[in-house]
Amino acid sequence: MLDKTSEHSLQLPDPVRFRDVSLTINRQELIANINCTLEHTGVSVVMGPNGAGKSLFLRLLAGLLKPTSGTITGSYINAKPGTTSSLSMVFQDPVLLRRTAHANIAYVLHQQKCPEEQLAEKVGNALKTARLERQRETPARRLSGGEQQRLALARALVVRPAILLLDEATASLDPASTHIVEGMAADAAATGTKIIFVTHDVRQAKRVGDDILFIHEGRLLTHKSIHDFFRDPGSKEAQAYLDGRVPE
Amino acid sequence: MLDKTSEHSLQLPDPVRFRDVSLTINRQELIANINCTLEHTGVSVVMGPNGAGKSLFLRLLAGLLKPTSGTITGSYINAKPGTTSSLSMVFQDPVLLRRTAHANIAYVLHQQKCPEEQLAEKVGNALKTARLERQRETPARRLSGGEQQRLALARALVVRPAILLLDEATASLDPASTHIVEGMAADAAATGTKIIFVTHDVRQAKRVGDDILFIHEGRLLTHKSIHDFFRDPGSKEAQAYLDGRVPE
Amino acid sequence: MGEIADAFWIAFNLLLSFDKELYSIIGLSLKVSLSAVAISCALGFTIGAGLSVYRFPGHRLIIIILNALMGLPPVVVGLIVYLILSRSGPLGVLGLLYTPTAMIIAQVMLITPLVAALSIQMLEELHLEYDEFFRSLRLTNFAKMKTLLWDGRRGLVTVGLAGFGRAISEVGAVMIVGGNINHLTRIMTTAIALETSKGTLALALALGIILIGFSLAVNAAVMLLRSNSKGQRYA
Amino acid sequence: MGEIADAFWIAFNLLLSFDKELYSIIGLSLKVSLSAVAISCALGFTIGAGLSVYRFPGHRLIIIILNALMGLPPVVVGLIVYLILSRSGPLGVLGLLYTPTAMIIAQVMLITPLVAALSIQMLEELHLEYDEFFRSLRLTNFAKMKTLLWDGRRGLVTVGLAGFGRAISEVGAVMIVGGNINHLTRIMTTAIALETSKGTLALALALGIILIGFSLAVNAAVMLLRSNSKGQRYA
Amino acid sequence: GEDSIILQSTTSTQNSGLFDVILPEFTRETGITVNVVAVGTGQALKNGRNGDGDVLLVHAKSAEEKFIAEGHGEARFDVMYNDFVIVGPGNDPAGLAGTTDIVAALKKIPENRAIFASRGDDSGTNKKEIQLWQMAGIDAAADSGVWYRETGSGMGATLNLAAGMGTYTLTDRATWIAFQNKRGMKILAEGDPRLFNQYGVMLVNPKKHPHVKAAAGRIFIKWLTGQKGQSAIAAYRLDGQQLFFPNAK
Ligand SMILES: Nc1ncnc2c1ncn2[C@@H]1O[C@H](COP(=O)(O)OP(=O)(O)OP(=O)(O)O)[C@@H](O)[C@H]1O
Ligand SMILES: Nc1ncnc2c1ncn2[C@@H]1O[C@H](COP(=O)(O)OP(=O)(O)OP(=O)(O)O)[C@@H](O)[C@H]1O
Ligand SMILES: [Mg+2]
Ligand SMILES: [Mg+2]
Repeated sequence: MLDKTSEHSLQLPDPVRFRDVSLTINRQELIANINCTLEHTGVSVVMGPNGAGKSLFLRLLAGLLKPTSGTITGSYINAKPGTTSSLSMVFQDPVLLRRTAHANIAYVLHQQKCPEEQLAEKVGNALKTARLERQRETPARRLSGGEQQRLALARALVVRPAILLLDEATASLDPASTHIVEGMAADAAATGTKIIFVTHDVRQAKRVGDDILFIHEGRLLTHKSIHDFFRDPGSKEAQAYLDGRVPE
Repeated sequence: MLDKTSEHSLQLPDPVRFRDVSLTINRQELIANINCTLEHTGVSVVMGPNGAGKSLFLRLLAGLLKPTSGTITGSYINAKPGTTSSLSMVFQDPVLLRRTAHANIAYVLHQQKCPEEQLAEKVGNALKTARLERQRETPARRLSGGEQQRLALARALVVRPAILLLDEATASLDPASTHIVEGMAADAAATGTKIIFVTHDVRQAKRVGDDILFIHEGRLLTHKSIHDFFRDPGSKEAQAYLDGRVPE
Repeated sequence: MGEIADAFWIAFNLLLSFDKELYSIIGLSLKVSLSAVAISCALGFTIGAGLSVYRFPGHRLIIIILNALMGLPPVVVGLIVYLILSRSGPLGVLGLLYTPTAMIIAQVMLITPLVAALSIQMLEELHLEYDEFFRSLRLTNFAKMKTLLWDGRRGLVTVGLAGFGRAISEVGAVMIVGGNINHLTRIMTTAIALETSKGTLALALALGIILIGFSLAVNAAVMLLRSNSKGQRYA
Repeated sequence: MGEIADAFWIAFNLLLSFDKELYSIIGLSLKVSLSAVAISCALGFTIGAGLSVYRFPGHRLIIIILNALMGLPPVVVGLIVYLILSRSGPLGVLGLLYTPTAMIIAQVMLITPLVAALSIQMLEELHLEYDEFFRSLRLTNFAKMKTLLWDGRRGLVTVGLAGFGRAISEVGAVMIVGGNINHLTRIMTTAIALETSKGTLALALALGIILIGFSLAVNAAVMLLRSNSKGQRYA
Repeated sequence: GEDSIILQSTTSTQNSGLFDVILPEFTRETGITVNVVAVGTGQALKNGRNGDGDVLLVHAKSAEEKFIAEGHGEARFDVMYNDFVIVGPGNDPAGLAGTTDIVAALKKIPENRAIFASRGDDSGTNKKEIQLWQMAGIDAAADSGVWYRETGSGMGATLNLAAGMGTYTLTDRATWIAFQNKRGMKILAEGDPRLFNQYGVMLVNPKKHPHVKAAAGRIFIKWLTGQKGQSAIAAYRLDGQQLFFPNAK
C-alpha cells in the first residue's frame, strides 16, 4: 500500500510540539495542559480510558480543532486549504462519502491532483490491498463494519501521507485484517511515515508501538517508550487501565 | 443493570430456528442456506471474517431483514409493531437519537410504556451503570466512541430484554469497560436473557461464550460448544481465522 | 426608478403615521397567513412523516403528485374554492365566500403540498438513519412519526418558513375568494395589486417593503426561537 | 360546481384539438419557467453550498434574510423589474419590457431566495457529516462546495422542483413585466387570469388542469431521472 | 421594427373580445401588429407616462386630458362609446328592475339594505360610479365595508364577486355582455344618458420618448378613427348585441 522507495526518510520533517495545550468546550476542560513532542519517526501509540480525550488529541494534532489555549507546531499541522496535504486521518467513526467504495478512493486522489492516467491503477491497487475488489461498486454505507474501516484505511494510505493518524482503526477488523494493518503500519513507519495509533488493545500497543502516550481525563499522564511503559506505567491510572480496572 | 429476580428462567421461550435461510441482495447471495437452532439459554458467540455476514445474520434474527428464502421462527422474532418488544439490539454502528444521553435512554422506556414515576430512577441507574452521569446532558453524537457504545448498551439493557443482540458491542471499549460488559452479559445470561454476541476477539469469545457459530462468506460453517470449537474449529477457514491468517 | 427611493420614504412615513387602516391590513395579512401556515404544517408535516414511514404501492406516485402540486397556480386554487363556497356551490350556505376564513382555506390548499413535499425530503434521511432502530423496538408507525417530527424539527422550521413565505406573498387565490374588500378582506398583497392597477407604483412598492419587513420580523423571531431551543445542539 | 366537471371535459377536448395557440402558450410557460429555474438553481445552489461552507460574521443574518425573501410578493418583484426595465428606467434602452426575457428575470428574482434557503437546509447536515474529512484533506472551499452539491443532489432535486412549482404557477410578476400580450408573452397563468376576469371559469379551470398536467409530467420526468441515476443507491 | 406597436389598454376592452376581431383586420391591411397590454386605466396611463407603450386606448376622459396637458401624449381622439349599466341578482331584492333614472335606482340600494360592489380601484368605471353616488347625494365611502364593498380589483373580478355574493354593481355594457359567469344576474337599470362611457385614443408623445413608434402608432390611430376602423367597431357584435358605438369626429 505504501511506496517503500518514498523519500520521507531522507530529510526528517519537524517534530510536532504541543505547548500547554488546553481545550474547553461548554465550560468543560476536555484537554488539560498537554505538553509533548512527537518526533517524526516510528509509531506513537495513544491509550487511555473511554472519554479520556484521545480522539480530541488527534483532532488537535490534525488541526481540526483549535486549542483554547497553548500552541501546536509541526510541519503538517497548519497546512493551508488547497495545499496537497501530507496528513491523513482515519476517524474513529469512518467518514465515508455517499459514493461507491471505488469512488471514495478515487475522490481523495482526484483532490490531490493525481493525474487521471495513474488514477485507475492506484485505485485498483488500493482496493486490492484492502481486499474490497468484490465490493468495488458497493455504496460505501452498505459495506460491513470491517469493510468500511478497511476502506477508510485504504483511502488514507493511497495519498502516501507523511503523517498518518489512526483512531482505533482496527477496532472492527477480524484478526487477519488486524494483522495486515499492523504490518502495513510497521512498513510505513519504516519508510518514514509518522504514525499515531490510538488503540485499546494492550497487546496491539506492545506489537506496533515505539512510544506511548497515556491520556487520562484530558491530561497526558505519561509519554515513554513502549518498553519503559510496560515495565512501569508511571501512574496508578495507567496501571488500572492495563489491569482492566476502573481506577479509584 | 439487569434485574436478577427476572422470571425468564421459569418458562423457557421457544428456541430460534433458521431453516434453509438465504438472503440475496442485488443478485449477490450474502447469506447462503443457513440452518441452525439457538436455544434460549446462555451466550451464543458469532464469529467470522469481515463481510462474512454476521451483521446480516443478526438483522435476520431481529426481523429487520426478511430472508429471500427459508424461514426463521422463534418467540421474539416476529413480534408485531406496537407490542412491548423483548428483543434489544445494539447495532455495530450505534444508532443514537439526536438527543442527549439522558433522553436516549428515557426514549426507549417511554416507548415501552414505563410509568413516568419510575422513569427518572431507571434512567438514572442506567446512566450510572454506563458511567455516563457526567455526560447526562451531552448530545449523544458528541460523546466519544466508547461512550456512545456504552450508551447504546445501557439503552438496550434498560428495557430488560429477553433476547439481546450485541454486534461487536465492545469494539471501542477500554479494557475496564469491556470487562464490565462481559460481566453484565454473564449475569444477564444467568438470569435467563438469551445473548447473541458478535465479536472478533478470540479471547473474549472464550470468556463469554457457551456455543459458537462460525460464519464464512454467508455460510454457517460450524455451530458447536465453545469448548469443542477451540479444540477443533471444524474447518480450515475457522482455523485460519483463529490463526489470524487470510484463508487459501 | 425614482419610485424605488420614494417607496422607502413613503413606507417609512406610513409606518410612523400609525395609520389605523394600514395596521389593520397588516394584521389581517399576518392572521390569515399564520393561520394557514399553522394548518398546513399540521397537515403537511403529518403527510411528510407518514410518507417517510409508510411504504405501499403507489408511494412514489403520491410523492410525484405532491411535488407537482407545489406548482398549483394560486388562481386555480382560488377558483376551486370560489366554486365550492359560492352561493350556488355545495358549501354556499355557510356564507364563507369573501371572508378571511375563505382566504385561509385557499392558502391552506395552496401551501400544504409544498410543506408536505419538502417535509418528506427533510425527514427521509432521518428515517433512513433511525429505521432499523425503530423496527428493533417494534414501534408503531405513529410512534415513529412522532419521533421523526421531533428530531427533524430543525429542517421542518425552514419548511414552515417556506410555506409562510408563499402564503404571505400570495395574491391570486386570496383575491378571488377574499375579494380584496376594503375594511373586510383587504390584505397587503391585494392592496399592492390594487395600487399597481391604479398606477401608484411608489405606494405599491412601499406596501411591499412594509410586507417584507414584517416577513423579516417573523423569520427572525422563528430563527431566534429555533436557535435558543436546545434542538440546535443535537444536530 | 358544474364548472369543475365541465373543466375536465374542456381540458380534454382542448388538448386533443391540438390547438396551435394553446400549445404555443404551454410551450412559452415551460420555456420561461424552466429557464428561470435553471438560472435560479445555478445561483441558489451556489449560494446554498457557499453558505454551508463559508462561515463569517453576519452568516445567520443572511440566512434569515434569505428565508424572509422566500416571502417576496410576486407583484413587488414584478414592479421592481418593471421599474428597471421600463423605458424610463436604467435598463430601458435594452427594450426588454414585455418580452419573455423580462419574465425570466422576474421569476429568477422570485425563486432564487427559495432555492437558496432550502438548499442551505438540505446541505447543512451533509456538510456537518463531511466537514472534518474535508478539513483533514485541506480542501479549498470551492472543492467542498462541489462535493456537497454532488453528494447532496437528491435533496437538491426536490428543491429545484419546489422552485419550478413556484415559477410555473406564478402570475403576479409575469403579468406586470410580460403584459400578457397575445402571441408574445401570454403564458398559462396569465391566460387563466384573463379567462377568470372574463368569467369563463370553466375554461380558466381547464387551463389550470392542463398546466398541472404539464407540471406533473415535468416532475415525473425529473423523479424518474433521479431514481434511474445511481444517486439513489448511495443515500 | 416598425411593424409592431404596443397598445396599452384596459381590461374591459380586452375582455369584450373587440380586439380579437378588429386588430387582425388592421394587421391584414397595414402589416402592423398590435400588441395589447391590458391593465387598469391608472396603470395604463402610468405605463404610457414611462414610455412603455406606443398608443393608449382608455376610458377616463378627464385623466386622459390631464395626460395630454402634461405633455405625455400627442393628442387625444374620441373613438367610440358605450354605456354603463347596473347589474344585480335575478331576484332583485332592492327592486331596481326597469329603472331608467340612475340616481333613483342607486338610492334604492342602501334603502333596501342591499349590497353594492364597487370596483374601488380608481378606474374609469369607478370614477363614474363615484360621480353617480354624489349625484344621488349618498356618501357611499362612509359605509365602506357595510353595504358598500370596495373590491379593489378589475371589472371581471368585481363581477365574479357580485355573482358569487349576489350584489349589485356598475359595469360597462361590453364587459357585461362578454362576461360568462353571470349566475342569474341581470341588467336592472340602464338607459340613463348620464351612463355614457367615452373611449379615447392617444399616441404617447414621441418628443418625450424618442423610441415610440410614432409612424406606426399614427397609422393605427388614423385607421381606428377612420372609416374602416369605425365600421369594424360598429360591426362587432356579441350575442346579437352591438357592444361599442363608433363616434370619432
Ligand atoms: N463537542 C463536544 N461537546 C461536549 N463534550 C464533548 C465534545 N466532544 C467531546 N466531548 C467529550 O470529551 C471527552 C473526550 O472525548 P474523546 O472523543 O476525545 O474521547 P476518547 O478518548 O477518544 O474516547 P474513546 O476511547 O471512547 O473513543 C468525552 O467525555 C466526550 O463526551
Ligand atoms: N445492502 C447491501 N447491499 C450490498 N451489499 C451488502 C449490503 N448489506 C451487506 N452487504 C454485504 O454483505 C456482506 C456481509 O455484510 P455484514 O455486515 O453482515 O458483514 P459482517 O460479517 O458483519 O462483517 P464485519 O465483521 O465487517 O462487521 C458484506 O460483504 C457487505 O458488503
Ligand atoms: Mg475516541
Ligand atoms: Mg458486522
